[in-house]
Amino acid sequence: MSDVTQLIHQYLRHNKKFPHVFCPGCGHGIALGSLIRAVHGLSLSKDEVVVVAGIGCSGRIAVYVDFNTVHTTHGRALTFATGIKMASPKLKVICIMGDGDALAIGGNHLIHAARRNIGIAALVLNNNIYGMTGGQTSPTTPGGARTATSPYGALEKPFDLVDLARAAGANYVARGTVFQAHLLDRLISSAIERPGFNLVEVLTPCHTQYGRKNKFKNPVDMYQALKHAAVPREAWEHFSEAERKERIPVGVFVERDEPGLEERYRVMQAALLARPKAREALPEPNGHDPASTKAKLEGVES
Amino acid sequence: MKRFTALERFEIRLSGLGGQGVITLGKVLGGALALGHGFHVTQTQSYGPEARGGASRTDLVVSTVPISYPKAESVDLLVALSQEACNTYYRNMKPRGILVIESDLVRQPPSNFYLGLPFTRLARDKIGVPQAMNSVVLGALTWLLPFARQAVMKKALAASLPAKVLDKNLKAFSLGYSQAKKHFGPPPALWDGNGDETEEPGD
Amino acid sequence: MTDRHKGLTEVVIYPAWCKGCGICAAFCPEKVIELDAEGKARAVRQEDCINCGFCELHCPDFAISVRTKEPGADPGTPGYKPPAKGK
Amino acid sequence: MPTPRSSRKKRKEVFALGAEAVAEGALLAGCSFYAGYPITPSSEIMETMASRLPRIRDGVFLQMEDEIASLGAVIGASLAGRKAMTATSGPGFSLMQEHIGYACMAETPLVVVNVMRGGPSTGLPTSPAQGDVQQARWGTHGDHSIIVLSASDTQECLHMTVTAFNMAEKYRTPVILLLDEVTAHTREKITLPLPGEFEVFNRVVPTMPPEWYKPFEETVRGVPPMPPIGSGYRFHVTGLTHDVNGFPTQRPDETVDLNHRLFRKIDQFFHDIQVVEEYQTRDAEVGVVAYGSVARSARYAVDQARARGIKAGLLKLGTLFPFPKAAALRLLSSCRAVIVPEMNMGQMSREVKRVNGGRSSVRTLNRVDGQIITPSEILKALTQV
Repeated sequence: MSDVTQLIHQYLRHNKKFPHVFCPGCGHGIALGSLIRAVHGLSLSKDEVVVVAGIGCSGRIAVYVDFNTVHTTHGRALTFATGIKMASPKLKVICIMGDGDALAIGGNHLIHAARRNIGIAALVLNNNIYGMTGGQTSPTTPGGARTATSPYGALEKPFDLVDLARAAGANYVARGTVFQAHLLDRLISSAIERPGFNLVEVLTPCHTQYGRKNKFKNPVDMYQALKHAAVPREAWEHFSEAERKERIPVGVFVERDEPGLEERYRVMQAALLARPKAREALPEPNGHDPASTKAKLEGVES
Repeated sequence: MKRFTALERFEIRLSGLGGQGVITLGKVLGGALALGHGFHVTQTQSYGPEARGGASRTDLVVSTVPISYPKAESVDLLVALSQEACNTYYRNMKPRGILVIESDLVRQPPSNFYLGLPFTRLARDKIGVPQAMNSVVLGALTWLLPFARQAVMKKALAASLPAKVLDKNLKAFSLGYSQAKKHFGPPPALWDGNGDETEEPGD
Repeated sequence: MTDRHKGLTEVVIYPAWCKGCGICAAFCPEKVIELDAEGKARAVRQEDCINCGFCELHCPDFAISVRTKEPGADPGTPGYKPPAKGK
Repeated sequence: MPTPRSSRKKRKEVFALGAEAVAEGALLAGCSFYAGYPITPSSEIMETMASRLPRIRDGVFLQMEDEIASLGAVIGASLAGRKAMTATSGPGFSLMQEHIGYACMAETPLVVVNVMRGGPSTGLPTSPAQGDVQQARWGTHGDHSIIVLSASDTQECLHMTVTAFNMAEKYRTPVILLLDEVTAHTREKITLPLPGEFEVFNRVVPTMPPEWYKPFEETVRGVPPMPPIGSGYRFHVTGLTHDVNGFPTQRPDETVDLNHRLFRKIDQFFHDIQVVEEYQTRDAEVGVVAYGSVARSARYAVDQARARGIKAGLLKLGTLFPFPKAAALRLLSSCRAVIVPEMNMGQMSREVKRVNGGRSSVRTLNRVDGQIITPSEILKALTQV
């Protein structure tokens, strides 16, 4: 088991200040470790990996890793990532978002990235709260939970990210937790390796903003709860309604094998480039081919 | 062959209903005058939420010198393919401008001085393709415009069409040209003094 | 879980990086780690470590390293070899 | 500025829309990435790129889910080394402001073409207007420097797009090209330049070993070199205020250095960035300052005024921001009155008045009814001052 941390240290930026900015017990650090182990396990070079992050606590992950890193705007990480992937398909693009980031302000980008099946590994670090801005309700805050903007309990129904991504057409959808780090390593590794849009929801506790307001004494309490709640998808499917209460299925939910947008684009482009007259100055209206007209014209011209 | 040495701001407005091919007609006419004849041409069009059946219009400014203002201000030639278009744009005409109408669709011409042909009927009955109506108009305008050359127009029309509808449209063009020749009379008499024209034998 | 035998590994903790969340101490199956007076993790029962690696994997601050005991393995000791640079 | 070089090869002429000329200019400038969202009256630019880019090696065209996403993808592509652009109109331009700011902060070269329409809000979707002039300058939050260009005819659409790309790459900045409906939708004969006929500026990439590269370091020009993602220069890009390594900082000394450099890299090259055309201004007694399609009307009006014995002259602005102060002052100093006709309530006249300092009498001529300002209106104003 040794050398895990030493390996991680090799991928951290040595000119950045550590410890990182995350609060004590924040799961984001564990998720970052999983990401590094997944990249290392796939033998990817640091140069071919791009980490694109949104805004929020999760967004700060990008600054610590020695890859190509882009810290974007709130909710829009997937749009930047889409541009990078289409411009340079050889790069492995990993997009890190939070729950508010990916599902509220960036919800539309998420469903469209999934629909396009663009070749991106999307990691949504779900801590059920807006952490960085002071603990406000997010689209995954459980019903009844107390937050800075739901002091009397959250009224809205939370998003099920797995269902959402599945319906939108993602190639691969999985859910893991930072408590089961080995499973998380495998899920993230698959998401990076596979073609198309691959999403991993990572359940990660936020004690500072969520736990304290919702009767968790300390970070350890939250990890205990996570340990209890997370059950493998296969087992969960056989649970009764009562057993499912307070439980969250983890594992792989969708495994499709459709080519990514960048690959489909490449195929279309290759076909177009193989055609003669691909480099006309301006497109002829109505898809008209000047060569065939010329022959006809010669017959009618007086 | 007709040649023009100087032409300053000759303004054409083509108008009618959406779906009549007015904009396409403007593009072909403008393209031919600009590229084939070497004039300065601007073609603009009214954009609107106009589906088939709505109003449609395009303006062309033709000149031998660079054009500053690209829209028509006082129209030399108004082509109205619907009553509504004729009513709307007649007031934008120059005092000695020429009005060409679709004589079946414009039942109440605003003036006694106009040139009319049943373009749609000609396309439908003589060509068998009502959609080729705008090619009939193009043929007629080619006869009418003293600076337009038939071969160049035909070539531009051909270059803008998909191969499968080419023959019918070229026939429609020739029909429009011959009908205009028969019914409109010789162009120089129509355009008294608009531009410096020199007739050369061999047209 | 390569080696479940006790006493073959040691738990190295970087106090400067530890934020004292207590995850390592709470979940260590052999209670090797405790929080000290400052609230930082300390390996108090090194000899009981079974090399399960939980603390190392779950330390959010990369402050714990579980290592196979061998001469020169520790920073600051003679013959210490830093790990090779990654790609 | 692109400088035509003489060539014996025959240039191709086409009868094209302003929008198509923009696309043509972009391709000549080396643009190989377009991401956009349909919106009237700019959609023809997008449609032309949709047709052209897939037929060019490495050309990428993407239709995104909205304008924010479009500019996000363009920034991503630019970071990956592409010359990239998008086009939009008023409402879409409002949405893009978030990422225009990001591109300023992260010094990402890109071109945004905005075919303006009337507003506020959805306004007049299909009518000409020039309502986004000040939005182009100040639309995104925070102090920032930016380059805003305009074009008035179809040939100029092509040239100005090349210029926009050149400036974007040269100064590592977003460049906004403002058009209006008339300019974008006028079909005219344009001459396609031959390959190599225009200066095309390509991005300066670092030439030192990666370990020594500082992505946001001060340089002589104020513009640090920029490597494409994946080329071995790994660094952090962020919209946060950052130090020379790209890492977020709140240190006052580093913050002020960054902000000052972002201004200075554009300010100190005013002479290169300012594109203006002076017409009949040498002996002018009354002047017109105009841009976009209104400049065409103004030129016609100046000719007509001269024919009536009025010594009129036109300053046509190619660059709107940084405001071409020197050229404006020349006109203001020599004319007793200067008219600024615009299809808005007076967005550029505000700049002219700002630099005037009592030199001349600045008159506005505004239309916000979705109609173009005609030559006769400008002529009338010229005869009345």
